[in-house]
Amino acid sequence: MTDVQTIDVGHLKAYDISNQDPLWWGQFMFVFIEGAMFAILIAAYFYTRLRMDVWPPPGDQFPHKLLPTLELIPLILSCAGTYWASEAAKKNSRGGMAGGLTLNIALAAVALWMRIVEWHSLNFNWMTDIQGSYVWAFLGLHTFDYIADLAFTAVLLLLVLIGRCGPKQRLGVHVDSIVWYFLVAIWIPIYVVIYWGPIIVETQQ
Amino acid sequence: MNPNVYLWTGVLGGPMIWLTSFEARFALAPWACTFQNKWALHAVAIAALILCAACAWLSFRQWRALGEPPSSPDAGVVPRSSFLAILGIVISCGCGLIVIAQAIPEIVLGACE
Amino acid sequence: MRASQDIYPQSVDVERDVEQLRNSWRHPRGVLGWLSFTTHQAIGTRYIVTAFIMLLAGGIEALMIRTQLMRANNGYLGPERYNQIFTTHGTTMMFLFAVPVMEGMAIYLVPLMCGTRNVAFPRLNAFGYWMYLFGVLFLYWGVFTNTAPDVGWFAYPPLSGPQYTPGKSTDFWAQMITFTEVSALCVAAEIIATISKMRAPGMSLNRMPLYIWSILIQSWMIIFAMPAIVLASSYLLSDRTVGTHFVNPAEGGDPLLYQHIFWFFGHPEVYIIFIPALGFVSAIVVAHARREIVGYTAMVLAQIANGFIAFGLWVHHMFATDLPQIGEAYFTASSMMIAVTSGVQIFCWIATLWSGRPRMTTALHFVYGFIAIFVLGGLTGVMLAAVPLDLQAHDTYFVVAHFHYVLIGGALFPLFGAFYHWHPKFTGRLMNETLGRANFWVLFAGFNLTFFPMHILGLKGMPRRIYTYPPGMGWDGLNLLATVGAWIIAAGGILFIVNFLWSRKNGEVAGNNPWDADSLEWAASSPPANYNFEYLPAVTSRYPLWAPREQRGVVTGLATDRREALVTTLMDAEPHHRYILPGSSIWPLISAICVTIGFAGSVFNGWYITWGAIISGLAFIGWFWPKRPLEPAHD
Amino acid sequence: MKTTTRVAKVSAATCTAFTLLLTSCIYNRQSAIDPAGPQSGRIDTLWWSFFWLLGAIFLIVMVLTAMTLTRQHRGFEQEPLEALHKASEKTEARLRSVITGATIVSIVILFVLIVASTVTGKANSELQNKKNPLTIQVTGTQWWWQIEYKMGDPTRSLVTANEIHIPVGRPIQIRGASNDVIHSFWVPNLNGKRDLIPSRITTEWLEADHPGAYRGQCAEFCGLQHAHMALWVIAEPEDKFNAWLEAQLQPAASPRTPEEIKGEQVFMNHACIYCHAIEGTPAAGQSGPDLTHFGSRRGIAANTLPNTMGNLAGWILDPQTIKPGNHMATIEVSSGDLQPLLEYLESLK
Repeated sequence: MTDVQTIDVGHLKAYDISNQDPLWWGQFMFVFIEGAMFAILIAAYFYTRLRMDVWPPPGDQFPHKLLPTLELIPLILSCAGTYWASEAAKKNSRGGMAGGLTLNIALAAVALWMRIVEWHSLNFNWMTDIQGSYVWAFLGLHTFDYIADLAFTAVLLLLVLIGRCGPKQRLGVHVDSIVWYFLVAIWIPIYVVIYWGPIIVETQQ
Repeated sequence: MNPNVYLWTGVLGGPMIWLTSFEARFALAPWACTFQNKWALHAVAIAALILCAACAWLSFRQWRALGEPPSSPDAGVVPRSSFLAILGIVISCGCGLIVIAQAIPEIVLGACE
Repeated sequence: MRASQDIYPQSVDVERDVEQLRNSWRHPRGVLGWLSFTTHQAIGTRYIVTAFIMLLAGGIEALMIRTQLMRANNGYLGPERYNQIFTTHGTTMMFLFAVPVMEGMAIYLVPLMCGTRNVAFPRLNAFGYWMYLFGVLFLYWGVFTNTAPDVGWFAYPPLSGPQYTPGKSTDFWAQMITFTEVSALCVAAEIIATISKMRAPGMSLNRMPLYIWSILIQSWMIIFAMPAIVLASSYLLSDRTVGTHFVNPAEGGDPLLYQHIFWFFGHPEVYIIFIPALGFVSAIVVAHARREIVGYTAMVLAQIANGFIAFGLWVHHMFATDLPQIGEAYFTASSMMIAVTSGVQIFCWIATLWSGRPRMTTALHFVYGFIAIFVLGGLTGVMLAAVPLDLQAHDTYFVVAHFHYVLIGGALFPLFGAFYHWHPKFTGRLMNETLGRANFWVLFAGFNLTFFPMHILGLKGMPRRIYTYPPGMGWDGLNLLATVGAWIIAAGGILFIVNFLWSRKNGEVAGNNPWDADSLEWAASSPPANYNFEYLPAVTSRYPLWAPREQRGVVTGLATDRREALVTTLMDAEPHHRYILPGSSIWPLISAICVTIGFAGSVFNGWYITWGAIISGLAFIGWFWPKRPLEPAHD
Repeated sequence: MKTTTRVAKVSAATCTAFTLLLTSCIYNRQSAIDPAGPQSGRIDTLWWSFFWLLGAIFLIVMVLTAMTLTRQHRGFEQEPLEALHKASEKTEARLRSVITGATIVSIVILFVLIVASTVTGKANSELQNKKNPLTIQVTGTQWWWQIEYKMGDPTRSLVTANEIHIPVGRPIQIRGASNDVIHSFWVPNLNGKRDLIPSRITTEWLEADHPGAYRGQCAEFCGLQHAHMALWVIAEPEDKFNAWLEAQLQPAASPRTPEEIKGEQVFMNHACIYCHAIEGTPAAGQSGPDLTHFGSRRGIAANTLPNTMGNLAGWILDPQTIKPGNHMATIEVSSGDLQPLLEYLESLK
């Protein structure tokens, strides 16, 4: 017999699908990293713009604003699907997760389609001029993340559908939600910069 | 509200305010020359000082509310909170000090030098 | 070492638990098994060993540089080779040695000091190591195929742009940066998660060891600083390979934007390197002065403030670029203010040594050496913060002297000290103290002989990065002295290697806690078992191993038949839930190979980015695909 | 025997001292702590104030650190330090107040240094308010300096290379530009450095107090031959400077001796003219240094070598050995043509 104190943790849960889990923190770090990168990119855009006399550079059309603005609707609504899925994950409701993830993917796919249609109509590319470089960097980086997370969400949906979703996968559904909220939230300033930026900070020759 | 929020605001608020105000002043420095006027720089500095003071006060209030820490050096929530509160007070004051240090060139130098 | 029943409560069956822990934490066998290790001791060791090999490579490059500059108009290296070597030296030391070695030490020590079994994301940890290793191989592949970068470790455009440096060498450099970024970010994320959520019960924020504070702050700095270099290197790479215009002055880009972004990363980078080293110093001072640190709160405060202020210094690398004077002077003020926070830490260490009972071990020798060198480097830093002085000293050997004082003094000396301090934990054997002292004195003398004269050289007008200089400038004698010093440093390095190799076989057996130190890693056996602790410790004091026996505690009730750890709350480290850690896995390596194919290929053909993304995506799906049977849920 | 050794020693020492002195007079004019103008003078004063103040701090810290080794636990003897690993509350409080005091003192010192640095910066920027400035455009090019004197009258503009003449006591505005990569203009005896950045114009003000030749060197890494990109600033009294300026504004001297005439033909018939200009002749190349008054300059190849006939011969015959990677093409000059060419170029005073 010794005098060492003991803390028995046997009664604690083996998983906690909440922001207490290290995985949630890891994903949160990812959000910080991406957020810092986009913040610096936005700052660099305005830095570059301040050095130019004419903006946008001659020859660049102003991007259309209708479709990208409409795109915000499915994009923001898709967060509801994510929220539904992540709450269902906490309650271990397979139907809820499947429904939420499907809604998320469907709306996100619509938004993606709208973005690509608009992207296609730009009359400049990354090689044309400095604005082109920035617009394509914004679109490229964000869309890359967007598609990557969409693919990951699709894998999660698949796992839910085939029934291989233990606590770890449910935690994945929950944790995936913060990435999706982030991708939607960061798109809004990017949207403003890409589609309204040339008008807000425009100067004519 | 959760006192932890106040504690973290005290610890992290000061440095963030300083960093933000500093970047803003740096970005505004070329404009000070364009307009031959440094008031915008001073304004940011004063606002930052006030906010740093607010963070320090927030931490101080938390610290006072905790009362005397118990004699046992570091057990439990109270010493931990008081540790964070002291961190908050000193960091916020320190950040205010840097804002003041950066006001020296602002006062000495002309807008276009 | 077999755990004895008598130090643990009778409620547990120690024999059975240890047996089960051994089984569940056993490393897989064979080459494939070796490639799938995920324990933090294995990964940490790999980081440290690889980084020390890089230190050797960087050191050899430094010797070549010094040999070339030994005398005026020396013909040992031509301009092309010299530029390649100083670029590779800087790149190796900053990206492939200094940051990774600090991370390796953290990966090894953090779970032990926090009293847990592994880092939060063991497989990510392995992935980070493989990315780092492939980054090393990628850069040195370039070096050995004569496509070594030759535009400086900072690679300022337009010199590094497609017009003035055609060929692949700069692409190799920029993409190597990407590898190390990925690795550093992986480590930072998992270290933050580990420290925030997996500390031993009772280790509230005000009881965290100062080393844990320092590495936590360093990791947050990585999170915010590395994205800047991601952008800078991507700007450069895309300007070079696909024709964007980000930093191309001919098309509206701005070379100064690159400098801003690069130094927004580059200055915090210096602190990323030496803040953990200051943590080493705190740990060594406490253990070897045999008393609690004086001014714990002040130390934490100074470290946090350092972490923030480091982001407000970057323009002092750009004073000569003709920015508005007020804007530059802001950076003078912040650069001088960081001397206060560094000073507070120095004062606290001196006070601790003053009122403690220092035991003059080799580790403590290195701490004293650190104080002498680092204070001098800090004070020349104060000089460089003044715009007028910097305009003279910038890009001269004065700056070379300054940052070697800060980085070798501030990071390498503490690192050597830390190695002597923790070597018994890593290997179970103490290093030889006599050789260790010789090692210290030779390094210390060689260091000062090499770098002190450079202050004078800089003031006498010798610019950096020149491959030769004419005679009669008054530089010859001092350069010769510096070269002699460099060779003495090399001798010191050899002494270290000899001591290390000797001690592996013949060192005195250490036992768990040879220094009678205070922190939790000394409660584990030396070397630690794969699971670190039979029962996770519980903490009731800032210096747990110095607490009276009746205040020590252990955690029971964790499953031992699988890899399980405890998650605690952020502020007060109260037990929250149990957490199943993944076991060994080959997927990190496969994923790292896929990502490497994408990164490395993209230097030659842009399409590799797409193919790389697709195969990497598939690899990541394989990584996350649930194993059968699904891990049991207990809720 | 003894005296001989001593004499030998003394004379050797004298010789060495003299040589050192001599070399420092002739060559070592590239030093930040040997100021020759008001700008560098103020920086020098600031430097020494920092040096003494921070040096004293360094010594104090080192002495305190050393004392931790000697007075390990004097005054703490009674405390059960070893068992508890901490000193008494009284000692802790004493140490804490010392640390606080030291911190406050450092803050005060650093505030003083910030003021000193800012005031020096301000004083140095006052030069631009002084009357009658002379503007010189310096354009960095891999790996030489193009120098243009911009007078009010465009016909009196002057282009030269790698050597700047300035009048003593007159403020000089250096307008920095770059043709390719970033360079940095640095003449330490006169002022700190200023980067020359493509797509921007940067400015620096300097002034020389007394006549002399001051060496400068590119300070920003600019590629292969960064090491061989030097320039001279020659400060002269106003009248001497004006004479130099008038001479430089003239077109190139016509060749006089038959050798020189032949040399001019050699120059005009070779590829030299694609890169170099000589005012008053058909040679109008723009990518290399202007050679109109080449003979008057101190160095060749951006002051890699002193301007002597032998060095010039070596340079023309094999520029890639002397300065590997530089942009001067190797031109075949027959042995009979070389001497006239050298005579001609050196005659361009």
